Amino acid sequence: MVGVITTIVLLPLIGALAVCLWPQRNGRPIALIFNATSAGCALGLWRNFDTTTAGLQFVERHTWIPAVGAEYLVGIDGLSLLLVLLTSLIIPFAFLAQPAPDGRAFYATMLVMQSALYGTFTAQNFILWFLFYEMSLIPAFLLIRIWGGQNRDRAATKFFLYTFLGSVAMLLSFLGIYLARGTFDFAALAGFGKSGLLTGKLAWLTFAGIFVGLAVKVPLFPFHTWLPDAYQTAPTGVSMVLTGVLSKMGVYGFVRLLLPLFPNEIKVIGPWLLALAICSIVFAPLAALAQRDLKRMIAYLSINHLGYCMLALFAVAASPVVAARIDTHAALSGVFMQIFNHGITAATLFYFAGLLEQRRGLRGIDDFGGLMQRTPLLCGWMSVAMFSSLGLPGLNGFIGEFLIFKGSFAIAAAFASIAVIGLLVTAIVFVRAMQSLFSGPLAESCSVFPDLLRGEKFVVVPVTLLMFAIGIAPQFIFNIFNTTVVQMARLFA
Amino acid sequence: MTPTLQVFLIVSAALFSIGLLAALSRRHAIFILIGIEMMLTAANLNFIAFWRFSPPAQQPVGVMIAIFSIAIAAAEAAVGLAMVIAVYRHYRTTNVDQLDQLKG
Amino acid sequence: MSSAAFVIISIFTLAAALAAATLRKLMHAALSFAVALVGIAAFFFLLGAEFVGLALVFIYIGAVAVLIVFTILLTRRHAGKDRGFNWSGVAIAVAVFGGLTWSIVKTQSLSIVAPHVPALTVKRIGQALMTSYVWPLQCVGLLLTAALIGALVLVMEEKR
Amino acid sequence: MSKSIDQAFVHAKQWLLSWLAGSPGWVVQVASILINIFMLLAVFLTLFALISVLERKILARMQNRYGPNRVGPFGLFQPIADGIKMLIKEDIVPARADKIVHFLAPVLIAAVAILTLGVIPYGRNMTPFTIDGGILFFFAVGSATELAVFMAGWGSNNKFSMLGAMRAIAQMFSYELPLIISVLPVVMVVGSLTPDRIVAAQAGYTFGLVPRWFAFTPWGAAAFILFSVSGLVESNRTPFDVPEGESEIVAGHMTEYSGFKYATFFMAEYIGMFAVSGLATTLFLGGWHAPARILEIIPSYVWFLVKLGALLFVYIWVRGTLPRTRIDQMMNFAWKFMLPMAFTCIVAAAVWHYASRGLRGWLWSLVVIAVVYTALSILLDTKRKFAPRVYRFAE
Amino acid sequence: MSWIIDHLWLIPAVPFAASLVILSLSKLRRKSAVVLAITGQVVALAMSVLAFLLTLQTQGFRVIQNFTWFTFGEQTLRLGFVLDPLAAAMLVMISLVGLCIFVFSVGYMAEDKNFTRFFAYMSFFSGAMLGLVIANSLLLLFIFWELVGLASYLLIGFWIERPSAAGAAKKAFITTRIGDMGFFLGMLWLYNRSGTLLFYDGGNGCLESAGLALLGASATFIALLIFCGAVGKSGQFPLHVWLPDAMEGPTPVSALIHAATMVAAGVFLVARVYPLFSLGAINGVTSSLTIVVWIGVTTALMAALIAIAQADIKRILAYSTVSQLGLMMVSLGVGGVAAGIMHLLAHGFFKALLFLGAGSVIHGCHGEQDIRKMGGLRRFMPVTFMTYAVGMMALSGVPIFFSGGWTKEEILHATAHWPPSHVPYYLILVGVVLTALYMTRQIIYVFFGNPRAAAERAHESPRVMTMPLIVLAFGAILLSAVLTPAWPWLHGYLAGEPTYVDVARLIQPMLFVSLALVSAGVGVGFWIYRKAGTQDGGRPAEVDPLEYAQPALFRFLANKMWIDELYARTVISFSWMAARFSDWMDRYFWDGLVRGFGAIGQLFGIFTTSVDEYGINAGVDETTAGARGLGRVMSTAHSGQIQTYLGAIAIGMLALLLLYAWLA
Repeated sequence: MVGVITTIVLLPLIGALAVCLWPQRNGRPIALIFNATSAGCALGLWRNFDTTTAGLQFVERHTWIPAVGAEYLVGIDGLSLLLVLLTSLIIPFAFLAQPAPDGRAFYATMLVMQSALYGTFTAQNFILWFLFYEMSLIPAFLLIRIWGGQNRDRAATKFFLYTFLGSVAMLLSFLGIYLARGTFDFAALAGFGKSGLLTGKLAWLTFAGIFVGLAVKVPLFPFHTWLPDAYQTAPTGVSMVLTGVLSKMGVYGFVRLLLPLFPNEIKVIGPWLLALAICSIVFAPLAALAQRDLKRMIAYLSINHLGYCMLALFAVAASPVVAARIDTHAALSGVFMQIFNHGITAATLFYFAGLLEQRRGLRGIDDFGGLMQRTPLLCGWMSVAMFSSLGLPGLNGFIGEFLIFKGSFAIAAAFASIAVIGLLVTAIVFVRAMQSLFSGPLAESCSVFPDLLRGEKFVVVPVTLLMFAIGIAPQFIFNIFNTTVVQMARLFA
Repeated sequence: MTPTLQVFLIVSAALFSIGLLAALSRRHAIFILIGIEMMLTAANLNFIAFWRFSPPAQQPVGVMIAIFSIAIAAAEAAVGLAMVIAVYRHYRTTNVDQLDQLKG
Repeated sequence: MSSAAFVIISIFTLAAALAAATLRKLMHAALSFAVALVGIAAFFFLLGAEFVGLALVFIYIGAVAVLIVFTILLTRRHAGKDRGFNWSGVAIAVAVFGGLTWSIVKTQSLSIVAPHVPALTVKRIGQALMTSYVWPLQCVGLLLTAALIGALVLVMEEKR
Repeated sequence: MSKSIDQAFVHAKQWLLSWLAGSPGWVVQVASILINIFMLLAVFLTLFALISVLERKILARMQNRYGPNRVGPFGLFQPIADGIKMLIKEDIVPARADKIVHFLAPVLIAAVAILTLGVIPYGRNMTPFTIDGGILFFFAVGSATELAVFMAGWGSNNKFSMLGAMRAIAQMFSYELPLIISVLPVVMVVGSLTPDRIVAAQAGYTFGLVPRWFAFTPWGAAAFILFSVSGLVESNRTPFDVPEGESEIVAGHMTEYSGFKYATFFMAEYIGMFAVSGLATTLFLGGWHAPARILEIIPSYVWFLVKLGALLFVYIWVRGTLPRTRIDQMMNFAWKFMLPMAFTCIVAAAVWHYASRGLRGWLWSLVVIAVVYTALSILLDTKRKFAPRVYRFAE
Repeated sequence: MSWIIDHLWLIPAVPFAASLVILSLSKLRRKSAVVLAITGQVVALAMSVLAFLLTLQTQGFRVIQNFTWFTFGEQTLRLGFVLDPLAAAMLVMISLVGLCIFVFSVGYMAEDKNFTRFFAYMSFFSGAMLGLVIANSLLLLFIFWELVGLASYLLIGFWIERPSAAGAAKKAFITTRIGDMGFFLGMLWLYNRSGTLLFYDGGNGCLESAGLALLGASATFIALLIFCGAVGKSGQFPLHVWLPDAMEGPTPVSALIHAATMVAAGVFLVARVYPLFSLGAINGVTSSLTIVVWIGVTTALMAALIAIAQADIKRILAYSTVSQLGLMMVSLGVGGVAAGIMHLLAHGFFKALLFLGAGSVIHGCHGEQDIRKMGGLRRFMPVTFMTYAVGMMALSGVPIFFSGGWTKEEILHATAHWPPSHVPYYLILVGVVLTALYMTRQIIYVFFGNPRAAAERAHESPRVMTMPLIVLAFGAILLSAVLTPAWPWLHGYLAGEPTYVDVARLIQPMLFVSLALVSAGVGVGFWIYRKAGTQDGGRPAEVDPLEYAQPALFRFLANKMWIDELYARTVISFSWMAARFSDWMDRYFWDGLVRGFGAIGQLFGIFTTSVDEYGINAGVDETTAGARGLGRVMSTAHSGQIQTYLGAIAIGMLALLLLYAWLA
């Protein structure tokens, strides 16, 4: 299995080339073929992944620029594998989203982004990681800027500036770390973290830089204002990728970089970080309640869902005393689970929003009404996604949220208790949306909607069944990252 | 009496000069191309002659150069003639005297 | 390598070349050029480089000459006759010829007879091409492709 | 006994040359060459005459009529009568023609056609002109045909001639690529450009039964078909007679020719056909080798002629069967199908070679060719490319 | 027989499976849907009865089936099922009542175009409810808890084209969810303290002594947080507002979910985790139980009062349900766990009966629900009337023959001896009177008097609807056989004590108190409403007698004490404000901050540009101009004639050659 990771990273790039050279205007089939191939490779990784050992697997290491400590070092552990699988799942799904922009360039750009995402989740050296991290930014910008809807100019620029400034801050911080420590290797840096990576002001400066860079990406309150605009404006497929995978890069960065590297700093300002997470959890769904645009609403809820991840991470990292093993494990497992679940659920919600937009031409919540009478299947499956998102037990969303709350309540009870408001408001948002979309008399403008078409069913049903599968028997997902969780928990012990 | 290297070289020089003549004194662009091809061929003849008259070597270097030069000449001819056609389309002439847009 | 053959071939070649350079009708000049090339190929045969000779015929007569006549056809409006003859060119050409001949004749080390060399088989050329000259070969392949595409692009009619 | 019959012509030539014993070397050489040339001309001009009448007769049978049957027994003297007619016809040259070019075109085309015959081994030890790069010679000289055709078209100063010449050159250029590339697998496998060596490489029998002709390997069969089709195009015969399709542009580049010059063109066309068929025989059908060990008692040149004849019959058969193709379809076919397939043959031959030329290699190369063939057929599905043809009847 | 113990999960799974299959069926396969749903229910009933019989074998029977749900990190999360008398009794009640209601629905919903979906939802609910009662883990209980909530949401909003139904569904979901969040937090806290969520785990469960010992003082808070969930689900004050609105759903739904089973789940929950409430009890009193009592009392009385002034037949029953649930809570709070559960079971039967009877009435009156427009229906709908009367008497607590009477008596008995205070006891006595009163009012309005607008074309319901009524009526009566103090078998069964017959206990002072109160209630009711629905003195026919007498009070009660309005003015408007505020902050404040930074950058850019343009660039232009002039002069050598260039090259070559020759 040597070289599989490189293959996975390169395949979408080759696919992008192939799409560009594809003679027909519609590049979707060829893009999907490449997606399927890389997804197949990812499944192969999963199959051959040894779930009993912690640490990196399938490592490929080559010297690259020895002068600055840059190596081509890729490998996966449970977390990386989970995210690689998520990427493989979401991107093809996003390709099938409606309304689909035509032209080959769109698909080529998406494939480039896919490659960058794979790279980000597998790179184990900062330079390489940062390269991929930035590589995802440009396609995302282009996708919003070129294929976006109203206000795309502003949204794209905002997105770009935000994330780019964050990245610059992060890069500078890492240069600082490199100058002090002389390595870019994640594992080596994490080894220093325990005893204090840096000292004095420099430590705080670098911490702040990396924190801002990652917080923008997640996004964490108050660095989130790019997100509603970007998600609202971007084409559906892009929104799906942005929320499903791209936002996970931030969480991944927190898990991989910030927490291992700066445990002491996080302990000092822990309560403030937790407060930020709580703000994300509480204010975002409240803002969602005030939205009329379906996509903007889902975007705000995304902030909320990722806020849970941040809550658990900060709770674990900022715990003033060593937390019980079960709580740390629960919190970390919950975060990983939530990453995956939110990925598929939010993407599905965007997919449905896209379907509604495609049928109606608008996507305001008030533009629809009584859909249940006209399109029971669409409403039924969409409700499943919504219930999953609001954390109904039996669906995937509940598992992650339960574990997150389990872990963080034990460590930071007060914060977790406030965070419960988030759960409640999310439910209100969704129930209200359902009421306004599905029930009541059938709106005149919706009276000719087609129900789910065959192709759409092929997309929706498997994903929804996956939600059920995770909600009912989640062990197969846990198996992926259990050893990683144990290993990471040791970091905080 | 067998021909020496010198006579081959003189023939080659003659060929070269004829090529130069065609390239310098005719107005039609195609003549310039013909002339250039002829000069290239003369050079090839030189390569072959030198290869033949030098002591046996490990590699037939002269022949190799000739082969590559022929291939490159073919490419040159293709592009050159395409340019002639393009120029003709644009200016409605192939007379190089009239093609002086690049003058300083 | 008989001098009789040499003399015949060189007269034939130079005559054809001269015709190619001076004939007034463009088409005749092009055909004369092809004939001159046959003569040069004969030179190559004479020198024992059969493969190069065949390649020359193949490429120049089979491809370049046809290209030239095609171009003549496509730019036919002025193809009939080439007006004007630049005599300064003749002077330069003659001067170059003189200079070259003078220096060749003056260089005594050049008046040698061909040594006996083993026949150059196609196999040997092939082996050389595939071993020591493999990079140049690939480069030439690339160059030819580029030239092909470039030529196509140049002559393509602009779409209106 | 059979050996001496086999080598009868070789011995005869040696016997003739023995008369010159004692003369300087170059005299013997020239004499030997002259004998070869004479034999070639004698045999192939006779064959030309024979085939021209046979073609007419075969076509006639295919079209359910008699064909020429008046001159001589079964009309066999028809070509003689034709020849006489041609010779005594007036040789018309158009007033505004480029007279030199107009005159040289048929000369060149006939010379080229006959030259190409020189490198083909007609029997054991029966190669008129043995040269290291014989195959290359064949194509190098053959490529001058295009120039000759152009000269004919230009020299006539007639728009039909010119158009016909253009069409001819376009299709010859296009098909020259698959023609040459489909030869390459054979050259590659044998490792030589010499026809004799290629024939020698096809000696022997697998399991003592199946002759080791290249046509019996998947890549060889594919290349053989490609070569034959390209050869058909190169000789401008039906169904690829677009350049001289009489219903479209009179007679193409031969429109302004009459009398003996026209006959020369005609002859060159046939001789070109012989040459291509002969090369195909040499390359793919084992040259002069017998198809079975027992049949080796029959002289080698007989086998060669039998194979040549079979190929010629197929040419005639095709002419009698297929309608003329459209020029754009022909070009599409050349560039989009023939060329990729020819390249595939190279790959398949390499596969065959590196799988140790056994049954495994045979199967693998078959797989390669089948896969590419299928892919090309799917990609080139013309239903999507061309609008359905609409027939308008009287409305 | 013990097979059922190993396969307890099948009991909820069968209706779930039926639901899934029905959902995947076409809308037109009505008969298949009915067959599937009822088969699922019958199978569940059969298995429940089997399980029930199993629990009869020994006193204090309890079997647990625990399993690992998933492993996270090195930890495992375990869930389980439990079978004990509490669960078994609930199982039988739920599946039996459920079966009756399913059968009833076949008739009631016959005209509906989403018939199959209705049965799918109902089966789903049934499965979730059955799962809820046998859960041996607070988490599993929570999961089923949420699923019954979902089913309730779907079924309240079943007639989705009615905006009011959708609104009611939303209200139900959100209101119960508020309570559930408390439940969720309590669960987390419990998990945190005891390290397990299993109730019984061979001595390590959170309800067993080892687990309880870990809780300490937090038990009170945990219990109260969990009680929040019960408050939401069981419609206790202050979260009771959703339950009356939930009557927007089809009547069988109201019967099954909002009367018999789901709303009782809160009571069941408190009973299930009773050890948490009673931990550290002194004399049977803990602060958490005290709160339960007061909430229960408030709810019982308030709902009974409101019920008096309602005109909608189902709303009256809904408030009655709220009131009865409050009563059960009181019972639990004062320590009468068995009494509370017995009342729950009995209430399940007779309230389902009443709702189905109401459904039958509504069906007979072509969808009319306003009791003031009915009247005299006893002649048109005799079976309905008879069964309804049975239900009414059971609810009012008529002793001896009706199950409700005995259970109510036991609750009163328990409450009377509550040490801290007697106030709840007296308030509940008032509640009993009020119950009898509003039920009398209802029955007079509906079945007696002269037929009014909606009753004119009334007809008896088909057999498929009346048969369940009869079965339930018999159930409501027969159940009393095991409830009498003479042979309190059910009490003993639930409490895990042996029972014996003692006829002497039949005669108790409480029996007479109860009898007196009920008679008072019924009598007062008959007196007040004797002329209801007809013109009487200065009172028009459509005006309620009570309204005529006490218009202000009546309006207060009819408007549900303005609690909905209060919530709308406070909680809901506050949350909207918060939402708008968050949105505004996002759009203007945070974004403005960012744009402000952007503007600063832009200003800096303008500044540097001007510095470049005017400061640094000063002399460079002149130099450039000079260089350009020189270039122009030099360029004349370029004639553009290619042959000239070629000639120049040739001359150059010649010169080189000569130079070389000269040097050589």
